[in-house]
Amino acid sequence: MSEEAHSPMTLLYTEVEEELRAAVRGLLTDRSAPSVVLAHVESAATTGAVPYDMELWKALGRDIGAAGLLIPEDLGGAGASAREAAVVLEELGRSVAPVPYLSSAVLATRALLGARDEAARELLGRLASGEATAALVVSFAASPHTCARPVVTLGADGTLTGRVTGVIGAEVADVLIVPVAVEGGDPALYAVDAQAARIKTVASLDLTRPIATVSFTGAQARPVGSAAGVADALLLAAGLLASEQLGVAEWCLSTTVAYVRERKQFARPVGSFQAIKHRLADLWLEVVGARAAARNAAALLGAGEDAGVAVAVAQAHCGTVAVHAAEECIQLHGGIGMTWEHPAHLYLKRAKADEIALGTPGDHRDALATLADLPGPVS
Amino acid sequence: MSEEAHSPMTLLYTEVEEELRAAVRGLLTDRSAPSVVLAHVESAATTGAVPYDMELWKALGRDIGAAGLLIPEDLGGAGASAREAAVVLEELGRSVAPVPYLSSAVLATRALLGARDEAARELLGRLASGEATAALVVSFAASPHTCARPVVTLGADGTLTGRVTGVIGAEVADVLIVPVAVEGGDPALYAVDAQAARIKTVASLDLTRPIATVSFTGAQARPVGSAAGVADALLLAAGLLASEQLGVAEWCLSTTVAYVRERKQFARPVGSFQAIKHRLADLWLEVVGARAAARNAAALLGAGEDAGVAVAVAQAHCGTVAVHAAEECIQLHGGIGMTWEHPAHLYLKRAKADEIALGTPGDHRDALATLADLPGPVS
Amino acid sequence: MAWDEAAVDERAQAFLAEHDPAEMGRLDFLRARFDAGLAWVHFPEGLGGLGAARGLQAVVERRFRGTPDNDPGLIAIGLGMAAPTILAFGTDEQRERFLRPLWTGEEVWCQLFSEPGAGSDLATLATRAVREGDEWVVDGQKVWTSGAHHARWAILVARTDPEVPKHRGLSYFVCDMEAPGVEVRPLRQITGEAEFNEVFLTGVRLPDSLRLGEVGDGWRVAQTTLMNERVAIGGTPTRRTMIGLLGETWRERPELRTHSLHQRLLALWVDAEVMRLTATRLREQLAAGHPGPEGSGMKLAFARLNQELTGLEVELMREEGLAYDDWTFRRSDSVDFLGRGSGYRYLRAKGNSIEGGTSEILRNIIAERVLGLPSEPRVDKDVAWKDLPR
Amino acid sequence: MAWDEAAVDERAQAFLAEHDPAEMGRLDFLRARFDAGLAWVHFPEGLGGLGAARGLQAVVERRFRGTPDNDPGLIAIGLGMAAPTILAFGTDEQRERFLRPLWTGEEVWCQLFSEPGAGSDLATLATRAVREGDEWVVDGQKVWTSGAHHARWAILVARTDPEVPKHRGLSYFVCDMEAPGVEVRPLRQITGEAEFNEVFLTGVRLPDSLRLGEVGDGWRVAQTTLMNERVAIGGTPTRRTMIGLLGETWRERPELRTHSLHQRLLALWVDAEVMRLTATRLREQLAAGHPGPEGSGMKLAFARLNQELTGLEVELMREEGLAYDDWTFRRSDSVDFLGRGSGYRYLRAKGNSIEGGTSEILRNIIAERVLGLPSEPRVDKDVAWKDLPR
Repeated sequence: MSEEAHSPMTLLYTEVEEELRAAVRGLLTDRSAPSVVLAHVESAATTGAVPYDMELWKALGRDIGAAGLLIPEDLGGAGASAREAAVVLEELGRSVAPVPYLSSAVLATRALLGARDEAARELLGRLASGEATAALVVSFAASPHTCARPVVTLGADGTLTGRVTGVIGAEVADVLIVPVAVEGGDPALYAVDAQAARIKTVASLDLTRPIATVSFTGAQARPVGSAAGVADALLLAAGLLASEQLGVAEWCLSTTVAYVRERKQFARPVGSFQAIKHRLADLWLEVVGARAAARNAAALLGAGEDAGVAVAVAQAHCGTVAVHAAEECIQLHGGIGMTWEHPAHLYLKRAKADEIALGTPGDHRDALATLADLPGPVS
Repeated sequence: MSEEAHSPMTLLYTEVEEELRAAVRGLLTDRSAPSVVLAHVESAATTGAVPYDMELWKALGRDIGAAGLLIPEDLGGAGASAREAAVVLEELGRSVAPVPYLSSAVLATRALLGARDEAARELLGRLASGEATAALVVSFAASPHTCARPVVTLGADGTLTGRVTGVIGAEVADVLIVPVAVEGGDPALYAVDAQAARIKTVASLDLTRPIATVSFTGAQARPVGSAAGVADALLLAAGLLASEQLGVAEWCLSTTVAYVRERKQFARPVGSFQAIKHRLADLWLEVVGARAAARNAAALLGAGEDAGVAVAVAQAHCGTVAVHAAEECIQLHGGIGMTWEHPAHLYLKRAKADEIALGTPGDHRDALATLADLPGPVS
Repeated sequence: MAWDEAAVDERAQAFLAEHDPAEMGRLDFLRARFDAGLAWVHFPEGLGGLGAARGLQAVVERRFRGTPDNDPGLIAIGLGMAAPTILAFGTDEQRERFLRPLWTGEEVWCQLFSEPGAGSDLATLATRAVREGDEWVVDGQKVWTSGAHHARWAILVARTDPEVPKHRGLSYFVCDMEAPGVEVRPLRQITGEAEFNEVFLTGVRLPDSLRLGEVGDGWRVAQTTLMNERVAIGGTPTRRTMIGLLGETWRERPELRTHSLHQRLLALWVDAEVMRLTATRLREQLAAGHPGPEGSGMKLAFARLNQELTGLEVELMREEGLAYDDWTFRRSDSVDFLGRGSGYRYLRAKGNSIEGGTSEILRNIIAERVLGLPSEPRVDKDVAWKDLPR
Repeated sequence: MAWDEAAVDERAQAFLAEHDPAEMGRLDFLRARFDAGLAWVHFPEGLGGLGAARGLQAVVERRFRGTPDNDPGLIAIGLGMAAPTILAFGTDEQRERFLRPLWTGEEVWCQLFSEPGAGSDLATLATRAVREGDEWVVDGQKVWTSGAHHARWAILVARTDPEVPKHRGLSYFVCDMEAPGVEVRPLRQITGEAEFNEVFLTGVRLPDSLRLGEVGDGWRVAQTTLMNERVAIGGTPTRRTMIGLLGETWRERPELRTHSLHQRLLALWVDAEVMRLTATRLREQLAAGHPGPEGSGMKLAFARLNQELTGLEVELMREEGLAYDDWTFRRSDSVDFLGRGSGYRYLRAKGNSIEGGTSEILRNIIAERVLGLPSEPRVDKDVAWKDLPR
């Protein structure tokens, strides 16, 4: 490989990243095939348990070390960058594995990295070791381009009160990281033991990553520092979500290609019909673009450079591509794609939920009006 | 035919309309085949003459009576409605015939119908007989949904001064109908002999309907009444333009279908390749929708009912469909479609210019925010 | 006699004057209505009709408004698909036996056509019917069967000769859903519920008297059924529409609006209006006796529009779009499109471009039958079914 | 010897120290550069090269910046298509004869492949070459030939055997554009100008020494030419882009903006940026020695984007979009995409999805070669060319 390909700004995958991918993919292939995910989700629905696969999470987060990728080495993490986390998310997207990686190892972790207090550092250490799992108590539908004021407030007695909807990963978190509005000051970040909150999972479109409503009523909490990292956490998560969407799209494309090569109608493989071929060629081109855009966002986020445009472009493109790929996957599977027993729907639901998550493609395009100096009409 | 099919609100063509179509189509087939139009346009370009075919216009306007379709019988016209004019425009679109029908028999005529003065009635009589041709001096790019103030002003001596760009049909008009701003009053309509104005044709995208800049410098003019009909003229013309766009789209679709049935590549008709078939099926569906939308606009305009929504829908849809059909026509003809000698480009240029004319599809969609009560974001 | 509007109306009035549903009960009332020829007036006399023009049915329906009905939802397949086929191909005995209880709703019908291996290419179906004396022994698996768990009878296409090209080896049967060897299992869909069933046929014995049409003529008989299905799918305009629902949400929830969504909504509103006008024009053509080719396109247009609208709605709902109303696995006898949540609508709409003819097949049909484009090279034309690649 | 960067650079410096273009004149300077192996370093020694790695050419170009060049626009076809083919298939005599004046620009080349009847399906071409003793007599019509009116030589594919299947009956020639019977006519395009020509070949006599490759091997030789063409089309990133131009107009003309146009512009800006990143990634892959399949898609993506951008621009310009800058019929040797008006750009962009492989053919290639989807049933495989349907 040339020197250029090793620079932090390359859009290619480095050798280290490919090794990480191989490890994650190996684990997911063994332990989280789509049929396994489907069975897991279904049994969770029957028993009322959460659909997360916590054994798998332990293997991924602790054994492979994915939980601590973004945490500095002096806190027990791997000190890796967004580039490596993006590779993990590609693989997680490809398998729609139900693990709290995005919620704990990206969102909560990044928010804590910006908090800076000793309490935050101590927590990060526990996250890095895989000893604890965290969730950032913000709506998964929040856009990084619009900064909302926290809805949880601090009581005079230091306890928290408030209700946040649309939170991911709270059901399986040991500790909740909560942005809190402070009267007369900047928002602060608090940590709450999960037992001190009421967490109500709602039936969710995405069966493999449900959302919950998290309520605090005078909940005991400890301050962990500034909430300044929350906006960065949303931007980072939005940028990395593009890699998850890439993974979803890749699974859908390759599964569809494999199916239409085999499935015969009119004594020909369905994939030999030109209209199908052209649609899949167009979809392939979209996925190729998604990879370039997702890699670019990860590279800029990883290098600590201004990633606003890159994240907006990646989200605007990849969010749409994942949905398109999942929709084509259903359509080109015909009837079987409409059945519960085929895993395609897990990807459709993930893709559609991801489209809303962390800003819709429209939100990200609109953000470019400012970021790329393409102002709207003067009204 | 059932009674319903004869009602003024039917979306079908009445027998009278079919007879009118047959007459117009017969004339255009004889005298204005695409190759003839192309030769005409080209010789006009060489000699510097205007590209209009005034012999054809005489036959259409006077002999078939198309010039006076919208003019009441007591003024010498046919007293027909927008429905019949729409049929004429479908056929004119299908042949991209270079005649000043839209400019004289629709735009100028409708503006004069709203003027009401005796002078206007006298002028309408001359238009109905085909003795004179008129042009309404407004920009062809004006949208009926935004009412701009006239830019031509009235001098103290009763003469006109001002400059209007993007005017159609002025080169071949005997009389110019000019909306004029009047200080302290409503805009008024004036008639100006064409010789009293400076008319400069500009090189135009649409070779068969060029635009001109019309300038007045103390031009003699006679008042013909209120300019209240100008807005109605724009709405009527926009609604009828949808029928022209339908005609353009139909020619493009049927010409393309005929070509791909004959043209062979890889020892098969190009039209037997499924990707091509599916695209043409989709295009056909668009054209079917364009016919319904254009007929609906014509029916409501013809019945004198509120046609705002119908015109906006027809323009939003048909403008896009005509361009799409013309673009597919070029693409599916391959190299030959890119040559000057094949008439496809005349339709592409007409379609693209029509898309801008009388409001873009986007303008018409935006108008629905109010017309269909679908308000935009509260900012 | 030749029936006109007045005569039909008179007959309906006369019937109603003599029959009081409150007195005689629902079922007897429906049976009497059938026997009076007021069930489907275009059917022959003696079979629930008067041999009148199809359009005159509207006159009857107007008169009978408010009287007991025959549960149109449940018997839709019987009415729309089985009945016209039985009328066209059935023996006198079969028509006598089946049409009356079909129309009154006493006997529900379902359809056993599709198979896991035969979707768009229905003619490759593999369910076998082997003749044994005066009986046929049927083995195979059918899928996408709605109402099978309610059905007394089914219309069934099976392969009776695998040695000839696929279209020629099929026969058409009425299947007794109570016969031993018929097993109905609900088929869960991506929406969570089961609208459809899988039907497993294992050594099911059907008397030859249940065969409809000639042996080997099943494809032609099935065409009659399918043509009627497509008319049924394209035909019904609904009062409350998806675009109407979306417009309501849009107006009531200003905080959800963005310019991006606004532009998409306006474009889809135009599409919906164009589709409505196209359907209106189509109905006018039908009424004027000039059915146009536009019909082939309506299902295609509807599927696309509905998918785009429901996709936009989920996005518009944002955080609420991340939720789902109900994942419970249960049977559902109808598509409650507007009653459920946005997630259900989005997922269910995905089926619109697959069920009852995929959008790909519809585009082929438009290209070939409407535009006259040549068909693709066929590789299965003269090949015996058993030798086709699978 | 094995050339490395330092050695090549040293040689270039040494050459420049000994040769002053101001003194010796442009042509002699170029000839000397060729003879020194500094024309195209990856060509063999004695043929303008050093037998070095292709990547080292950049070292030479850096050193020679500011020295007289060989008019790359005019000789693009010679450089990009004729030269690699002559190198791969030419005899020693042919290489000696043609490569030097080709590279110096003394002799311009054009390409005689496409015909009115053979576009995407190039292998059906009908131009005949019949052997008469030591000569070939060529008759036919070629089209889409750029630069034919400047050209001294052409690369030509003609049918030498109509009795065998289409791919097998072709041979590849160098055509003498000054030979009697060669007639070049400008071909006017929808933009008004003529970038291309039609070339009529009537009884043109070519000595057998102008044949390139074996008789009947013309398809294989042509593949080499076309592969080099596609690399050339996909490869060049331009500094000023259509999206950049559109963005400038957008910023400078606030009165033209609407929400509808704004949403479309933002979406296309994203598309353009994604395409830019895709191209960047592709170049990185090439540089790393792992060329990816993404290349096949770049032309497809470019054509679509350029057509959408130029279409939007015309709409954005409104009344100005109704005008056109210049309809004069004149020859044009290059595509002045950004110098002309919005109407020209719109019309010219329509060719992007046709020239050098239609978008339909590119989608076939992606589907089959990248995704591994099966090809369609072929009906022309084993049929003699003369028996093919036309």
